[in-house]
Amino acid sequence: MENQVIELAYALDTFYFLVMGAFVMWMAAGFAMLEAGLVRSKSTVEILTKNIALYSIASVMYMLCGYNIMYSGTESTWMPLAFDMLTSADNSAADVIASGGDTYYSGLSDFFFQVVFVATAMSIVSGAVAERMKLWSFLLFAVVMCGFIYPVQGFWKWGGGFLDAAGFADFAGSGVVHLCGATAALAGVILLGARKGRYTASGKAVAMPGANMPLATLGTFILWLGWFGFNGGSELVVSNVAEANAVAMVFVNTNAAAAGGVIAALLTAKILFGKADLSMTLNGALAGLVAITAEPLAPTPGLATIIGAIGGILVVFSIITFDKLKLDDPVGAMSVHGVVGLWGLIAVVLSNTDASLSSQLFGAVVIFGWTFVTSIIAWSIIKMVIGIRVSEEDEMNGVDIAECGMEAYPEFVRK
Amino acid sequence: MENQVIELAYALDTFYFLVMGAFVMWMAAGFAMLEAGLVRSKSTVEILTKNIALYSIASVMYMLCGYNIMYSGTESTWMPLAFDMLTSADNSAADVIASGGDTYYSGLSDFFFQVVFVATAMSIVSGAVAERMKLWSFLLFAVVMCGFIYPVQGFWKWGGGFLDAAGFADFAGSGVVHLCGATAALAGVILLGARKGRYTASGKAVAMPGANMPLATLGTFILWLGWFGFNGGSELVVSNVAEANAVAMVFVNTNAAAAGGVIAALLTAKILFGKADLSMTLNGALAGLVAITAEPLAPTPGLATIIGAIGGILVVFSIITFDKLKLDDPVGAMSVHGVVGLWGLIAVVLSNTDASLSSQLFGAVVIFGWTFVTSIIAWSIIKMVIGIRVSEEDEMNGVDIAECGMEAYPEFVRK
Amino acid sequence: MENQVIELAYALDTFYFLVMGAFVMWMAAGFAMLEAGLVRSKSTVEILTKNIALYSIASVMYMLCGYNIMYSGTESTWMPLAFDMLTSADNSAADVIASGGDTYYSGLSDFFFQVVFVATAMSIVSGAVAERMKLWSFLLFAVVMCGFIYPVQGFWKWGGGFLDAAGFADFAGSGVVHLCGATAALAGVILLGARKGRYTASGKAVAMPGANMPLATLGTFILWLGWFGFNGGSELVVSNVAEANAVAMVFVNTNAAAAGGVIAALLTAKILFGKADLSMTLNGALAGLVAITAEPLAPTPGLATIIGAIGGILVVFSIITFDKLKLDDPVGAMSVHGVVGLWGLIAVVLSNTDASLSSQLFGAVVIFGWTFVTSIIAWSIIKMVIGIRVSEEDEMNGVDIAECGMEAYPEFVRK
Amino acid sequence: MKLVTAIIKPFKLDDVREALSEIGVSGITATEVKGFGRQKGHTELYRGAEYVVDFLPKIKLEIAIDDSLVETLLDSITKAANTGKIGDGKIFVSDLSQVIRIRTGETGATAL
Amino acid sequence: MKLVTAIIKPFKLDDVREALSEIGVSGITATEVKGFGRQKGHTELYRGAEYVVDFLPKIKLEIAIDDSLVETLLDSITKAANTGKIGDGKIFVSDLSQVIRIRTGETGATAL
Amino acid sequence: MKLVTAIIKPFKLDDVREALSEIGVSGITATEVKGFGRQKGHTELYRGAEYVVDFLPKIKLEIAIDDSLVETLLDSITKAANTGKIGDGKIFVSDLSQVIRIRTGETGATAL
Ligand SMILES: Nc1ncnc2c1ncn2[C@@H]1O[C@H](COP(=O)(O)OP(=O)(O)O)[C@@H](O)[C@H]1O
Ligand SMILES: Nc1ncnc2c1ncn2[C@@H]1O[C@H](COP(=O)(O)OP(=O)(O)O)[C@@H](O)[C@H]1O
Ligand SMILES: Nc1ncnc2c1ncn2[C@@H]1O[C@H](COP(=O)(O)OP(=O)(O)O)[C@@H](O)[C@H]1O
Repeated sequence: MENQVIELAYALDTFYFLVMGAFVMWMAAGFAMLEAGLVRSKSTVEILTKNIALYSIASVMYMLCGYNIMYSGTESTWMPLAFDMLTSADNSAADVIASGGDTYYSGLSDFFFQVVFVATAMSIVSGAVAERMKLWSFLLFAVVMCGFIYPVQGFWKWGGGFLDAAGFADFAGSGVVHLCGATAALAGVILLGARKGRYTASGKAVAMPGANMPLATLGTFILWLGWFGFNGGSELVVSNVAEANAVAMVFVNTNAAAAGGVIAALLTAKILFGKADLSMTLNGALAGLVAITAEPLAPTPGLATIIGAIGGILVVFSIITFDKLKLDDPVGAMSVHGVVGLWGLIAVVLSNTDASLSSQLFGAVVIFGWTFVTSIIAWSIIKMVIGIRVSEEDEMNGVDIAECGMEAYPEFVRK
Repeated sequence: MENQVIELAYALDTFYFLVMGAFVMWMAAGFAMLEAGLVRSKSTVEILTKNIALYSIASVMYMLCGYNIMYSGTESTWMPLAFDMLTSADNSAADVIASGGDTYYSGLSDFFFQVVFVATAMSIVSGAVAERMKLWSFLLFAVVMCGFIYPVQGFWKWGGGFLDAAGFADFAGSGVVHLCGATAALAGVILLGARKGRYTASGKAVAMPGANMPLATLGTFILWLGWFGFNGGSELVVSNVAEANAVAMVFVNTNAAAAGGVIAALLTAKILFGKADLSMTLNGALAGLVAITAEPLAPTPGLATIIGAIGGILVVFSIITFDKLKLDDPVGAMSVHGVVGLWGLIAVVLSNTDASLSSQLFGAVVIFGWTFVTSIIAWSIIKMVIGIRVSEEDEMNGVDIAECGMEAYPEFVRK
Repeated sequence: MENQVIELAYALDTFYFLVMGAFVMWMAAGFAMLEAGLVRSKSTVEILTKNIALYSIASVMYMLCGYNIMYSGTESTWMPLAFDMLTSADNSAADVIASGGDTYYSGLSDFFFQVVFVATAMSIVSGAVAERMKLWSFLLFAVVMCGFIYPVQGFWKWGGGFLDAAGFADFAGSGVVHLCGATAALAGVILLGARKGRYTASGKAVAMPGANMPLATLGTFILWLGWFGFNGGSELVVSNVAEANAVAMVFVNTNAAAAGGVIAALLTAKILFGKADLSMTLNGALAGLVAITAEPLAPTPGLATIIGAIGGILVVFSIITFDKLKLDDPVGAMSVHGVVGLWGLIAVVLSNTDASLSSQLFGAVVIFGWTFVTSIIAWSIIKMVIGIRVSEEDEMNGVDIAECGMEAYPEFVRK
Repeated sequence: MKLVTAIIKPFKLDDVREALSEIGVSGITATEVKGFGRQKGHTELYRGAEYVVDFLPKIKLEIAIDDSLVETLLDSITKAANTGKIGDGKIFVSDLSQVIRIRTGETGATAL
Repeated sequence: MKLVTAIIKPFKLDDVREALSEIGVSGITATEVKGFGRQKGHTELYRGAEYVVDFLPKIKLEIAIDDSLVETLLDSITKAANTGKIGDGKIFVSDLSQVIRIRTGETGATAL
Repeated sequence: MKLVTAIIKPFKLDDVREALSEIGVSGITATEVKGFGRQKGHTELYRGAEYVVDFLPKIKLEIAIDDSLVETLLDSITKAANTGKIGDGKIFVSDLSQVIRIRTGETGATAL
């Protein structure tokens, strides 16, 4: 009887993990739609191809080595050694029962949940370098990012490495996932340069409106839904009253922060530009979500709303600032995931009394430093060997024709 | 041991609630896509903005006061008093165990489930007033609707108020959510008037075809999926055989009613217009879903199909009738949610022997009366203070440029 | 206490079944978007109408007779007799407890899960015959397919019929669902002929690019997500350690196979055509998913990736081959679901030691033979009575105007 | 015969078409065009960056017509398309040396 | 030199282009246009409401050509674009006083 | 007055517009067109099947201008639109017998 209860709890936690993981997988579609909506139509097929391919590469690379790097639990806290995931069996019922419930979910369900996270980090990159980066160079970087760069810093925090030991708090990954992805993107954008015509000779930013705003909105809603899995699943367990309450709290706060981000970004854009800028509002939703990701459990829903709202304000100013710096980011990924990711890490101290500002900043610096340096190296090598930027003519005609030989909307006349 | 089982049941019910709530949240995307598909392209960005903003406003207002109004459980059955949700803690494990399982889910999970419902009600309004209502006036109304109008009538039924006491039966909200939303929409449409050019001088309706039918279809499918959460979650508990069977029955009947609505609307449109009108068929699906929402548990799947099918027939005639009355509703929201919502309330008596026609009609009248009067007042005040309708020129050029300074499909040439 | 645990397990399994079923229902949206993206814009409304209508017909027909044919469990293993699903009650708590947990989910949840499967099979057909088949003829075929052709062969395997007895292994339906759907499509395509202008007089295939690649990509992601329900739910039970592990394994393998399919198809297309063909890549994802569907539990994730990758390679060559045979399939459904479905059945023997190549081929031949013969008969009768192909003029102007009197994108200028 | 080409504001299309019907014009060919003129475009903001819209949407109408009717036609268009605001558009008139109706092969004025 | 402007039914584009290739026409400029003429539009229903489609899709072809080839060209178009049904379209011919090839600066007939 | 019609490569539009502004041209009407000429289209592959793109995207500019300015205008367009590669396009010049400004009713050169 008691054993049955333990098994049942294990089953519930595993099922919860899988459902939450499926929600996170759905975020891949969200990024694909968001980015497809925010680029120009001549770069749409290529960004779709990048998105579905990067998700696939993430799945394979994380299986081949990423997961083992990140969760090997070895002696060294700096660099993991084991590469055994594919052979090791899942928990047996006997082991689970013997653990008295301490082993509470399937190892494979954990793998599933983790694999969709690395895909999220990589999805962040694709948007920032859109419309001008070579497809195959990007996919090559995805191999390195998903197989090495991301898992190593992931290990430092979630694998029980030195960041975790240093008291760095990052519940679902404002830092480990979002800041990391944004940093890799930043490195790419610096080496890549802006889209042709994006800034005038005198330095003014020239708008390049996204071709399909309904798609971008759909992508945002998908991400919002997926984020319930992203944050909600990161509680890792649901099978008792306290944990169930915690998961519920995470759901409520995740929703509240996104709502706060929407409202704040909408108002900020209205005040700054005099118009209700939908693309900023969408970024505001995502900013709210990123902001709460580092600590969606401890704040009250009211505080969560405020944390999200600050994210929503920040993202608008950040996007303008990156433009001033001529760092061209078609979808605002560096602002949403990087700048607001940092804000999320800092905001942890508002509600989580175990976290300190210094350890949060330390974590942010480590993640940024590691990811930036390794990414710059990786991008540079790729650049030297096969180049990272398409030719000017290909860019002008659109990467879709050049790289994919296909148009996104072949029948529609375009301006 | 026994305690563990109670905790586990609590966890399962809470998790079920959260997953169902996430499905309902997804309906926000469904409304956004449906409406974005059914308006003209020049009003698309604005309707998207309204949809994501109204969802956010609903989330915040319901947290600030709506939930407390609706579920305060105070002495008065007419108007609630307490405003304590943000401070009150969730159920402790001790309390849950002490209750012997009578407290069976997290209070926060309930909040989450409820918050997405109010957003649904508000989403209904946005479609009906699309293409001509000012963005900010609409959002102001959303504040009133989500913070006050909806919760009060919600309290009368689901909060244990006088409608509940009067034997009014409304399982998941054909009345409380759908009729309420449609009534608020009707009040708005009356004050707002039809889109310019929608009716000729001689009173004929002029078609204004939706710009993107795949989006509208996607929205319908999203809503269909979300409705499993909407109705399925409204059983509130799943953790024993009887309840699990009940939830399964609700899923089956919800699906059956939607299917019935599709087939009936498709055939009705074919007979009336000689063509397979997709937009009517989509409305038929939604009509089937709305029709079954008041009682998705008691009917057999066969009866559910018929209830949905009648909804599907009704919706076609209703849309034509509203056009005769020159009540312009670009997406058919008043027909789908209002007329068919009423049908849903009546259809309860076909299978639920506890319900009487008189109490159902009483409930419908109360919800309609309350919502209509308060909405007319709210819309009127907004109209007097800042106006509710965009200028003729803005309407002609499209509200997208005027209100959001953005086009939905900036690159595509339009007719 | 013990009873409560049994009830709880029943509730968890039922809930799991319902959630997985909802994911599968979502695949209907996936097919609709995929097909709407891959046809020309002038045939988009009609394919959307077909998709939502076929899902509804599947729901109704399976309720009326399909489920009973498939799962009647009668004496005869060739043809079922009972037609009692609508009247029979669900499992009572007493029965469940008496069974000691052997009755572990709601009968209605099973019905729900099954009903979405038949819709999937039918969805496969719509894509292959798109752009030229009459709407109402197609829907008539849907009645026959969902009410008779599919359930009979489903009964042979999953209802405990002779294919099951013969050792034919098909976990989630590479054969029963995908090969069956593709075979019905093949029969239709043969009788229907290619789209006008699809092949030149000299036999060369002329490309007819899909009108909306983001939609096609969205559809693929939806299907990918839905497939976690399709395969994950086919384990049928999750409520103990071994089963929870199994479901987790199925999720991981399903994801791995799809990823393998994407990468393989992308590379294959690149090598063959010199471009990163997105439409082939999307077909690659689906091919990976179909390939693993017959056995998503037994392989290691590495093997699953390879099985999916082989599917991804196969699908590219298959599409080219069907074109050589002038069998026109606008979305590649016969390749994805038919050819790769067969590969999936064969691939079972790579990891499932209970399966033999001969029994797998036997099953494939039986499913193909039954479905092809009955489908040819059904299509032929429909062809004789009301015709299956629209007039040349209607095809040229697009079936949307002819059949639905509506354009998918009425405002956008087309080339 | 003359070819009269009018550039008008898009929302005036219906008015102009009706005015032309009234004076018996039986054929019009319309094209979506973009016009650059005295009516200056505007600078939009998108995500805080500028977005200059130089070319404004216009409709070009082409009407082949018998010489005798040209004046009436010009009058009619000028009136129907006029809003008095900048950007109302232009009318150009040029000569046609021949007109053929494809369906019948008729030529000249009877082909109109 | 002449400018020959033909309004044809969209699905006739390929036929006409082939016919023109045969007689050696080496340049064509095509535009999507909407035509209003004797071929009446139709009234569609959308959600039970009327929807008048006045302007039908047509293709406008413009071909600059040497005077000597005009007759052949007109013949060729008339034949290739003819379906015999109302709405087949029109051909307009007007004079060109100059033609320049941008790439080379050539002018006159050699620029064609 | 003359009507100058230029077919140019789409990405040259901005350059040409700026060049025309410099020489004081105050009005342009632009149309999306598809051109068939010496610059051959290409054969694309889609799902392994061929896909011939015959007609290439071009922009057609129409400028009504006073006779005295035609030469400057032609020069300016020819320079600004030139890439030296095949497909740069053509310029056609024809006579306009009348020009009207709809807003004011002005005619002739003052209407330009
Ligand atoms: N010289 C010209 N050549 C060709 N088109 C012109 C010319 N001048 C004006 N147009 C067209 O007429 C439209 C209106 O002209 P504009 O100068 O803005 O205002 P108005 O007609 O009131 O003088 C322009 O957008 C352009 O399409
Ligand atoms: N007078 C005209 N001026 C300009 N275009 C015309 C004229 N008459 C006809 N057209 C064009 O030719 C097309 C076909 O003309 P229509 O009168 O419908 O049939 P038909 O060519 O058989 O006489 C019209 O849709 C329109 O685009
Ligand atoms: N005779 C012609 N009549 C009309 N348009 C032409 C003619 N010749 C060329 N064009 C237009 O000019 C464009 C460029 O012509 P093309 O022959 O390809 O190159 P080039 O201008 O370098 O000679 C074509 O795409 C077409 O739009």
